[in-house]
Amino acid sequence: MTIESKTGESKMGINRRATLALMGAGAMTVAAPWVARAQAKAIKIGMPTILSGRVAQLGTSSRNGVMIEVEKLNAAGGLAGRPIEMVVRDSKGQPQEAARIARELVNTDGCEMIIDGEASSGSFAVQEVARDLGVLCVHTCSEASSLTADPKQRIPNAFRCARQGIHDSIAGGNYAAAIAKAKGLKKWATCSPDYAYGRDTTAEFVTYLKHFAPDVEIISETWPKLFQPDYTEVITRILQAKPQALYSALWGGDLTSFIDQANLYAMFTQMEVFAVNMADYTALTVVKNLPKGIHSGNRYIKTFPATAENAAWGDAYKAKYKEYPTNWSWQNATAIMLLNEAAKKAGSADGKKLAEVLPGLTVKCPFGADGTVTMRAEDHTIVGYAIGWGTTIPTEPYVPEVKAGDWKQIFELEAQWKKSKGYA
Amino acid sequence: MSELQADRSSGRVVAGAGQRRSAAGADLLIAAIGFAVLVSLPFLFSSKALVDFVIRCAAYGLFATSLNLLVGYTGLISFGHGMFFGLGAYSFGLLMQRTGLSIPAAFVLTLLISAVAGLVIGAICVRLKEIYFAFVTLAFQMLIHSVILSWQPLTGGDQGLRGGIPRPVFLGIDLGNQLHLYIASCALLVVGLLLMRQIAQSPFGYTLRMVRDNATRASFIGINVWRVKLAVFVLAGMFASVGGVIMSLFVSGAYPEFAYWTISGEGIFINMLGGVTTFIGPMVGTVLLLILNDTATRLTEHYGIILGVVILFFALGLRKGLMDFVVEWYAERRDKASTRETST
Amino acid sequence: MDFDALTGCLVSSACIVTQTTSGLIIGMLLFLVAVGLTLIFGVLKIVNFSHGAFYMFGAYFALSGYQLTGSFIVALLCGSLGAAAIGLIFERFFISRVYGRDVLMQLLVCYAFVLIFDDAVKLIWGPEFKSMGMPAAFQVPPLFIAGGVVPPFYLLLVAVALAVAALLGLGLARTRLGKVIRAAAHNPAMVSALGVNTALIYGAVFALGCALAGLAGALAAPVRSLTPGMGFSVLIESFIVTVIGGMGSILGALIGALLLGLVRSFGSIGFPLFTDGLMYLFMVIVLVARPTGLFGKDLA
Amino acid sequence: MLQIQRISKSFGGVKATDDVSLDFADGTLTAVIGPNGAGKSTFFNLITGAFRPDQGRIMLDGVDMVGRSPPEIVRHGIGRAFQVASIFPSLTVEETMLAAVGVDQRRAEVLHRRFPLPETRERAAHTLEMLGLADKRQRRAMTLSHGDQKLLDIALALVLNPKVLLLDEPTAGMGPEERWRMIEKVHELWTREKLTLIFIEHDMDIVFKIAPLIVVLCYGRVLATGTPEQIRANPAVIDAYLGTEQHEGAA
Repeated sequence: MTIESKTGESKMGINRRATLALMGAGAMTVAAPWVARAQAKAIKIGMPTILSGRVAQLGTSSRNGVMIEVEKLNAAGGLAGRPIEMVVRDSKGQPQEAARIARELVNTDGCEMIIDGEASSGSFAVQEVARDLGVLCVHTCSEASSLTADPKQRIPNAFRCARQGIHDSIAGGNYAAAIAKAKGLKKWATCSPDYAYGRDTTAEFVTYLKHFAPDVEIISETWPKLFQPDYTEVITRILQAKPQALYSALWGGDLTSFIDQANLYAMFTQMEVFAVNMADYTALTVVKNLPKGIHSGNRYIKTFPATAENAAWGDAYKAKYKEYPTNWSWQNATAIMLLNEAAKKAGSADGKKLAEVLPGLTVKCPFGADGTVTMRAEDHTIVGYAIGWGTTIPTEPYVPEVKAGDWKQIFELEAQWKKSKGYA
Repeated sequence: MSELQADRSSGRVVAGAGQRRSAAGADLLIAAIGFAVLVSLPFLFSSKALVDFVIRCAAYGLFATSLNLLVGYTGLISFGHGMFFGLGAYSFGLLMQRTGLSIPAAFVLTLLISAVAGLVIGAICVRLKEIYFAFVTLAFQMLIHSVILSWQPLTGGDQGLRGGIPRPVFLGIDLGNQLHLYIASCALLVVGLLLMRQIAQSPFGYTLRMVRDNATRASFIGINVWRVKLAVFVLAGMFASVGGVIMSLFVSGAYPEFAYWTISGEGIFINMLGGVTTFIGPMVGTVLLLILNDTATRLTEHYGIILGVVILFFALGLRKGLMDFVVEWYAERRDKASTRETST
Repeated sequence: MDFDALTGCLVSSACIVTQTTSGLIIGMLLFLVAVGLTLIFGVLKIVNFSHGAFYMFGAYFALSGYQLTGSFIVALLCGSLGAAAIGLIFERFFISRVYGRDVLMQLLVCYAFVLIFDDAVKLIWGPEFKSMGMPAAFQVPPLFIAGGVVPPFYLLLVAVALAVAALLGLGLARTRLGKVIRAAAHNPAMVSALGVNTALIYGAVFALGCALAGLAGALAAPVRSLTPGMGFSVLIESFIVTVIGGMGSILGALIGALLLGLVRSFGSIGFPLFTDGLMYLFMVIVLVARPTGLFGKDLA
Repeated sequence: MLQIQRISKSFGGVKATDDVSLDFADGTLTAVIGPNGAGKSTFFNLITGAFRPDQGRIMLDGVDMVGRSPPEIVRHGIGRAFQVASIFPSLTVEETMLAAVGVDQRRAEVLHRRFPLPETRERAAHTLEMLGLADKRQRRAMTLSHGDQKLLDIALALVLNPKVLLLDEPTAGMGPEERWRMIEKVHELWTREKLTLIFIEHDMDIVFKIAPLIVVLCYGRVLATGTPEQIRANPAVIDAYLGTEQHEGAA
């Protein structure tokens, strides 16, 4: 069995011809391509993700993150002896397509597990498919906390291998509060994209900022739409409020547009800016006039954690794909590492058995705060990944010093948060 | 709309009055056979993907055919028809999640909600003509989409209705079971198509065509054009919302994308693909588009180019939908055959 | 809803100046896209659904031009001329086949090209977002006028857009070509009967419309991130502008764009979470009150 | 009985209809003549509800039609055909007829009712027979000749069993021979169906030959009414109209 280099396209050749030949020949023959084929020895893993449109980078860098680990794993003998064959499909960012593709990957293509590389609304749709089909599913991109924190959402066969808004917010709140106290930043403004991720992380950040620095006051909130091309009205509104500091959960192209446009108004000389998603190579390398000293959470940075493994991984990725990894890359790579470890422990690549051993599993990982990450048993989400905040500079290494977040504190406050939400 | 009419004139096989009398019976028979074939499919082929495919066909097919009631039959080019698809999915999903209603009750209530929405929005929209009607329906669709995004506590905002749609068993039907859902979807599809066919063939259906062809003349034979347009707008909206209900059951949720303009765009595209001059055209278009979409996304991530080229082939090459093309071709062949017969 | 903030803003001169200029900035860029859309509709009777793609091409061509030469002027030229060239080819080979045909057919051809153009950009420039960066000449502190903040780059942007508006208005009113174009908009059959080459006029108008969209894209490139599909939201907004202003009316596009800019800039203060909804609501109200838009003539 | 009582209508200051009062007794055949711009078509449009008069009343059997919409007025029994044949291009002749009757019959549009009903078919067939379109039943309206399209337009009005039928230049755009055939048909209709028929006509030969009653409109006013003899003898008519307009063809 050959290993698919990218998306498993060569395999599709037969299917395409069959499908095209039968197109228009009536409902009976249309059914033929779906007739199940004999199961190969390779284990197929299906991956719905977003490969087109504005966030195509989400899908491509996720796929890259998966493939770099899958190739290593296959060279070393595969998942419990079975080579992995990835089948990656584009959902165009539409939840109904994500659900459809996820079902098809399992039902038609014979995928035994799903790596869900969807943004949050798509991941909730895939979660429902996983609930229905009982297939092992690892969400690798959705940062919306409720996906795993809410017990109504949770299912035994689904796991999240991605950072979470609540963790970022606790670490960020702590970091920001220290600076607020030191510099006397009392008046804050927020500017985050108007969708679940933006709203939730912002609310959580504010909660913990006030928790650590009670005299902070939010004097202005702005909520631009996701993918809004022009932020002028938002920027001027923030300037009207004259805050001392600004928090933003904007990301990717939206964040760079915002920075370019805010630069024109010299916003960064007038206030301290905390942009949780700034320290991501996609944004750092693209912004031409990066202002100095933006505070940011880490997304993926090859210098944090400052270990040889992490640096080597980042360089290997760059050598292979001619660009730096993204936050999604490490999350997807970690998913493969977790699956591998689980397969070793279970002695099998069977999804059901993996789902049994995954809870509580700790795996060696370059992206762990202490060199490991753990799939927390109680809510099926990873913890212990590298989390920290620092200030940016316009050239490499971009974030020279990252102040690591304190996982003990995160756990404590997260538990309280869950209680307040009625999740625990 | 001169071109649509021209296309229509050249193609359709004209049924005599006598033939039409038995048309309702024939429709019923075809529907029964169609339903029987659909229901037997999962027992003939053990493919779960085929089941999924047919369920999606049912959702999009009802939606597209109802759009054809507006576009093809009445000449109302709606760019906002997708709002009813979204409305159906959200109303049904919310009713099931938040009230303890049974599925049939929620379904009927969803139809009522869509009808009321159609009445209010239609009353404003159908006054406008042609491209302006298209734009104002689009604006309403985007307005509803914005409301869904903004009304986060109710709709879940951009993340949609999460947590799955509960499906209590009714009359021994368990929609949580994919096979039951499949049969229910097929039943809704067949009944929906049959009803729409009846509407198209009824005096009301002919009124629609009269309004499309010549609204002024129609008003001078006693047709209240505004009321007819409004009635068909409401009816089409209700059928579209049934499509939305099926989709919400299929993905077990409802998402803002269901109410986005792209759904309307796809509906129009389906109609053009299958052809608007035959009743079955949109259904054929649905199957074509879904196969095209599923194949293209399997083959490449540059499916935009593939889809674009296929659209161009239909728009500039065939210059009409597939069924229009088939019907014309058939009519031509029949004409040739009859001339040959007479000459020998 | 935040009425206090809105009334608070309306009594502060600094706020009024800043928000009005920001409305002007949003509006003028939108005007450049919308005026091309409305011009093409007025003369060719085509609803150019792919117009946003030319805005995108403008931005990407400007990016490449800027990267090659480092000159913003060259970037602007690249953006507008590149978009015009593609527009001309598109019009001659594809759009010209659907003149006078069903609106649906025209839309479908445009829709096909939206898909194709987006994928083409993805293939040529890559799927990830790009940023052009602000030319050094404009990396200067903003001006303060009556307490309001006004960036110099945006002054240039507004000036260019106003100049284009003035030139277009004058050109259509005074020059021979302008008169022919207006005549063609009114009665194409008569113009061709008079021996004017309508194909040439149509090609020129389409290319001009695309050049304007391209110019808008190029002007926006330093401050907006470039992605495949970036033209879409701009397209929707310029559609709202042309529909509000009246399809085919240049003055309507100008007024519509400014109104929309102001709705956005002041709406973001009064209704921060419903700014988009506000735009659609505004459009619905205008269409219901005046079905052909503020300055539109009845099509029938 | 159709009674027009002092109706007026202005467009932007121009009086298209100026204080017109006319009575049309049941079963009469009246020709409306007048120079171009005399307000003949406006007169029809006012009666059928396309325009609303600025003042005045239009009584059909004692019921005021003013302010009612065209569909309502049609249902009260005033049918019309148009100067330029107004038909449904994509429907066949028969479909047009059946649908028109269907519209007329239904009070609440019954969706499930099988279509067409036997009596519907009968009425449609009868009307087509009468107008000589029976053998063109299966033809699409748009493929008919000009004359047949005009006949279809009339058939559409007629199939609804109107009490009053308004024909706006039934012979417009026809050659001399065709005109006579058409007008004979109109006359035959009137005698057979016993309806009140009012028609606009330019051809004076036709008017004076077949119309028992003539109304002359000029600049929106009624210049004269009466029998052909009376009109012929009316000096005002001769001055204003017959003298100058004798040779003008159909506009």
